[in-house]
Amino acid sequence: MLILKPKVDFVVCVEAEITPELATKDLEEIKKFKVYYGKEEVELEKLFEITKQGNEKKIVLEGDFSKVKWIGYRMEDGEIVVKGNVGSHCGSCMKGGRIVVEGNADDWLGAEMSGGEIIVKGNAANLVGCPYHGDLTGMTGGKILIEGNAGNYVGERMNGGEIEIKGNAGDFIGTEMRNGKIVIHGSCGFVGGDMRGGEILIGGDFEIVPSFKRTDEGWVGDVNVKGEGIIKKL
Amino acid sequence: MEVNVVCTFCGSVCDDGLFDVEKFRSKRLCKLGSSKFSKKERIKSPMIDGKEVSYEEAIAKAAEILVNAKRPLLYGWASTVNEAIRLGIILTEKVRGVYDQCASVCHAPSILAVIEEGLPAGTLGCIKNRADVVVFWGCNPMEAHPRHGMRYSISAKGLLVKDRKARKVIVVDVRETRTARQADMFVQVKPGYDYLVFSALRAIIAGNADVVPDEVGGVSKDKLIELAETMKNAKYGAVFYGLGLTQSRGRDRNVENAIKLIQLLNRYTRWVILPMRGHYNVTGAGEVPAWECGYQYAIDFSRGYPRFYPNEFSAVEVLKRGDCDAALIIASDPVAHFPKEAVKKLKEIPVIQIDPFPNMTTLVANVVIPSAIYGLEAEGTAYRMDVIPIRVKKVIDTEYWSDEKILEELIKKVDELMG
Amino acid sequence: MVDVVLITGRTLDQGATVEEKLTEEYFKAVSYIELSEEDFKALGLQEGDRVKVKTDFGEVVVFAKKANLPKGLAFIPMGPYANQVVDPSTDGTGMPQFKGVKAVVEKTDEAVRSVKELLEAI
Amino acid sequence: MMLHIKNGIVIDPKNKVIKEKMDIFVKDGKIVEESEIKKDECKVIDATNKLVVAGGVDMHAHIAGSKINTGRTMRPEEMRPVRSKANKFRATVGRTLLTAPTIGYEYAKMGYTTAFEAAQPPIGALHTHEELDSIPMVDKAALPVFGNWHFVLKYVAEKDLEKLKTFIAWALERTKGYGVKVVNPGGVEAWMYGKNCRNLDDEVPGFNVTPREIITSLIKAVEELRLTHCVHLHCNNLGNPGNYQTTVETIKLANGFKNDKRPVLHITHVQFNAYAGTSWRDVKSGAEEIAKVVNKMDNVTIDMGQPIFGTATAMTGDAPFQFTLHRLLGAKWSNKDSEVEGGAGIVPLVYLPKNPVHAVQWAIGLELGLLIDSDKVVITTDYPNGGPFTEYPYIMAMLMSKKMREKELERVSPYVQKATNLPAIDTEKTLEEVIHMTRDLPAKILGLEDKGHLGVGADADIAIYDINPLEIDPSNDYELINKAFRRAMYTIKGGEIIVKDGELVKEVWGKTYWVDVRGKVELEAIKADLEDYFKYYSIELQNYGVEERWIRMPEKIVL
Repeated sequence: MLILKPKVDFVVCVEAEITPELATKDLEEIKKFKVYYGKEEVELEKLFEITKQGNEKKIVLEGDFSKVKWIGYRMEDGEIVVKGNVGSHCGSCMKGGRIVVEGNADDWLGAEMSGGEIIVKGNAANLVGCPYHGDLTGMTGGKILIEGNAGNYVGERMNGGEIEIKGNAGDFIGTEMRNGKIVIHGSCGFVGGDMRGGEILIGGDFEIVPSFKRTDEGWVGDVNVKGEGIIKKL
Repeated sequence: MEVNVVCTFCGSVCDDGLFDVEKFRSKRLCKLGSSKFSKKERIKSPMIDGKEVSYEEAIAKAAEILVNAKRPLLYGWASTVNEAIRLGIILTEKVRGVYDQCASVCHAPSILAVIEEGLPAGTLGCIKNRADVVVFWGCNPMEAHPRHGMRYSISAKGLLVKDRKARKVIVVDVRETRTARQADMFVQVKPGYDYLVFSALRAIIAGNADVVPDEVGGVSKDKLIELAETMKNAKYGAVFYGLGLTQSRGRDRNVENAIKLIQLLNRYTRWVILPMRGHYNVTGAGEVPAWECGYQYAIDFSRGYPRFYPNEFSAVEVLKRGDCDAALIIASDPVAHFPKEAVKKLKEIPVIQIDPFPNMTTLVANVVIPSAIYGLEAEGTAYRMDVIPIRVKKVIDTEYWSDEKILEELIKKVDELMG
Repeated sequence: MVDVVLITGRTLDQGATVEEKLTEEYFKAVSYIELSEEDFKALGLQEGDRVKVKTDFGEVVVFAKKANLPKGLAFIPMGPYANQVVDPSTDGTGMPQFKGVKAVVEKTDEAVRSVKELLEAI
Repeated sequence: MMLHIKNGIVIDPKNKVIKEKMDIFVKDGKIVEESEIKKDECKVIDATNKLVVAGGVDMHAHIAGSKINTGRTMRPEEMRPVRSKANKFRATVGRTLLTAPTIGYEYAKMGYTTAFEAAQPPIGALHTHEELDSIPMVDKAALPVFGNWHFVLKYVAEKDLEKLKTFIAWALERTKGYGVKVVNPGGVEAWMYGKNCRNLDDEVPGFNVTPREIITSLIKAVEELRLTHCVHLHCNNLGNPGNYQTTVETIKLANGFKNDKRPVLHITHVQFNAYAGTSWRDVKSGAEEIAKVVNKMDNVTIDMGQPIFGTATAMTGDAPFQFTLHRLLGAKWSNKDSEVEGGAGIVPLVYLPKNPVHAVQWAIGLELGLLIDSDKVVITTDYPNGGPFTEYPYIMAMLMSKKMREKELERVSPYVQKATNLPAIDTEKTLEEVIHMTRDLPAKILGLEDKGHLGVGADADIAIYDINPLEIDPSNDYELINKAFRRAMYTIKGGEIIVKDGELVKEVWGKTYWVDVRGKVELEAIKADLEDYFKYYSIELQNYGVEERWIRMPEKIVL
């Protein structure tokens, strides 16, 4: 297990593409792992206190990581526990393993994720499980659980996997979604634009696009793309 | 002596202006253009911390700030020419900063929409010749682009559509604007509901009116059907849209849905769509970086190569997130035009300003470098809102350096400092 | 006190003075709010009275003007006054929400700050 | 700087030098006689047993202007792959769509030193030149698009050849253009009404003319003006099954025209116009029919428009075709209707080897390259329509090796076996043939006398590759060929070494050629028409066009 703690207040954001894999390396190698600090490429030890305890594929991030981005990018297995907040792109393109964020997560949480599990105990910002700009497919597998609220753009162009939000969410839920499941226990804004398939369940209020058919099962659409997505009350 | 000038105020870039050099007065231009070509207070001299210095000293100080920053933000670029913008990209790449331009508080959501769906557009000349139906959606050219209607859209005399009578003008907005008063049809939408209105129109046009509820976004179904029919029956239609779509709820998705509507309409007849770009060369501020480094705005070079993440590299976000430690502001006034939370950061970090006029950013800038006014004192290339290149002219002499020259010297200084 | 949805945007006067931000003309062009006739009346305003505009994101004192607007909609020209109260969140797009912000408008005796004073207060 | 390239094995088809061991001398950017060189001041490049050829000439690529830039804007997913970080050179990014600096660098690395932008929208001419000015390393030029320009349609309708010629001269000067490009003549004007002109005899709405008349008149005008480059034609009916017949008919329009220096008609990216069958379900190759006609004629050339498996971006002045493609693929779509001049469209696509249609397209490109005489077919991908120009070495290798083709055929859809003749073609082009197809042939078609060869007086644009032509057997050593042509050992541009061992060593800026033929016409003849018709433009006549001093290194060719 590897424990990281920021040594300084970051003047600008840090980009640290660390995955649990790093915890299995020897300490010297870990210290020299390269991260970006503005335009500088620096060694991990310059910015973080590093403690290694055994070889478990697990990283614990202690302190404020809200200015640290790309944590768990492309991770395949193991575990990352963020004790506080985390910066954007956390768990993006993740294939497996588990990330637990005890605070809030920033934008692009689990973007284009294909497997594994992300749990956020606080809120998540925007673009949860979305495709990066220009890409045709967002999340394809795995699960994202947000115990608080989420912002705009959730599960856009989603093609598999599940996103569950215990609180409320913003606008554009499941836009152009093709497959998979989104569950929102609270309320949200615009839902289902150009949805082709998949399922969205909502506990509270929501604003559906006016191109869905009302059926016994729920709302089916978006008819504008001959979609067969289903939106139901939870 | 009267000479032809190309107006460097708004995105219409009217090129038929006349300027009397002796009297320092323009003709034919609108209120905005006339203000551009009138005498105004200028920044008198380069300054460092309020003290007048030479261009060389100010540029040396600016270079030092940029080189010492961990991540400088280089923002603005909408009211300068392509030649300067290109140097700006090269400079940003060298100092590994963030390039962002005024579109990020203007039509940047349009770029996001274009990424999703493309842009089925036409030039203003094509629209004036052919468009028998013109829709202004969330834009108000009578205030923001005053000669647009006369030159290109509302009353322009075209090849196939000869005059105003032959053209149907529709305004869709949340309020009855001055432009709306000129329209044949006004559709009032509830603020923040344009997205839904586009979806409804798409459903009606594709023959799925049955699913559309009786009212969408404050617009009755009957009105929606009327609008849909008018659009479908046009021979050649044009939608101009503005910040009413990009700055309100829905932002990029509003535009994306509008583009999807246009795609659909092209299955039945011809339609094009164009953003009403604000500053005279805000279009160039996106086009130039696109060919120089692949993206239009919100470009980070910290890793030595360009990356595009508008959610974090657009200027407002960079400032709000505390993700820059110095800024160069050129041809723009973010202190006046950014939300106060972003302005706060600009007050805390070293700021370099390059601009002809004193403005609110001058009040927070540590290094101020005055520049020549393009279109009047310096020439260069600008892109009209429809991405048509027009050379803006130099019609009077000046002692002020052009942005191009300032940036050239700045790059030299940066090169020296970086070895 | 009235509840409104606030939008901001360009105007001719704002545009014509935008390169002279430290002048009286610019100040005049951007330091007001347009209100519907109903809202104007409800607040008991006279043309030129001052109002305080409050949102979740800040507050600002501006002059009040009557305009042809639907009840509940208000407009401030783009610029430093509007930017005291607009929604700075960009919701993943990079674009703040300059239009469509919920606001409360009330009559006030407080003075309208100059642009310099506004900046100092940030 | 002077150079002495020593002991190389030279292939210089134009000068009939085939695999000869010889030295090349360079002074002041030109190839010179040995006697002009001072040996002690000269840098010697040891090219012992290495292939020495002229720098490559790309006569048809979309490398600059509003189309590719809209492509970039639309496709951040294409721009995301990083090629190199900024250092002494600019950062380079892009998968197949590349930034302007990257385009220049990649051509140079491949040993190419000249590249032409194949479609310049006239009113956007300045944009095209700005981007060309941001492409380092190569010489360049742009071909303005004429085939739907109202002036052209009007003069063709009026059968006023003199005015047509005058207009061409005026337009080339205003756009700082190089030659006459024609894209779907009449069809793009028809698109303004939601229509197309798929056949040569379809009438263009609003004008009493047909594509046949437009093409014939333009050939006539260009030949009477004796322009350096012939009419460069993107045919009608592009991208539709059955279209090979339109192409065959179009090629025959060159009958009766003669030019002793070059062809009178160049048909571009013919792969997209070489489909038999009636729909995408039964599409077949029409390459053989086209090859037969081209081989029979002595005044027509073509380029391949070879698809490369992977991502690509369709971008053409053929706006109605782009809309069809958008509907077919359900992909994002940009369109630009341009004043009274024409239009354009952009749609992303991907060529998949297992997709029967894509595989057929891929095979057709190769068939054209193999079946048509080497003196009449140029290697192109119609970048980025067929894919990246950086894959030219792959095409060169494929044309030279049946074995490589057999290997490649194994990974593509078996549909090509019945829908094309590629599997049965035994032809293997020789090294000198593919050198010809990438150097002196395109230079000849473009009328660039100092390009594409290594004779004395030629521009010192030279590529040296790490293969020994005397030993290599391209038929078997295709992997070596494919590798060697990607990374030049040396690329020399205007006498300067810009690439060594496949890496950039120096950034240089090439010339922009344009053709001034105003001396052959009376511009006065169209003055009134211009003044009258410019009321249908959105900019003033006085502000239309590009001045020479706005271009970094203009090179005027006065005829």
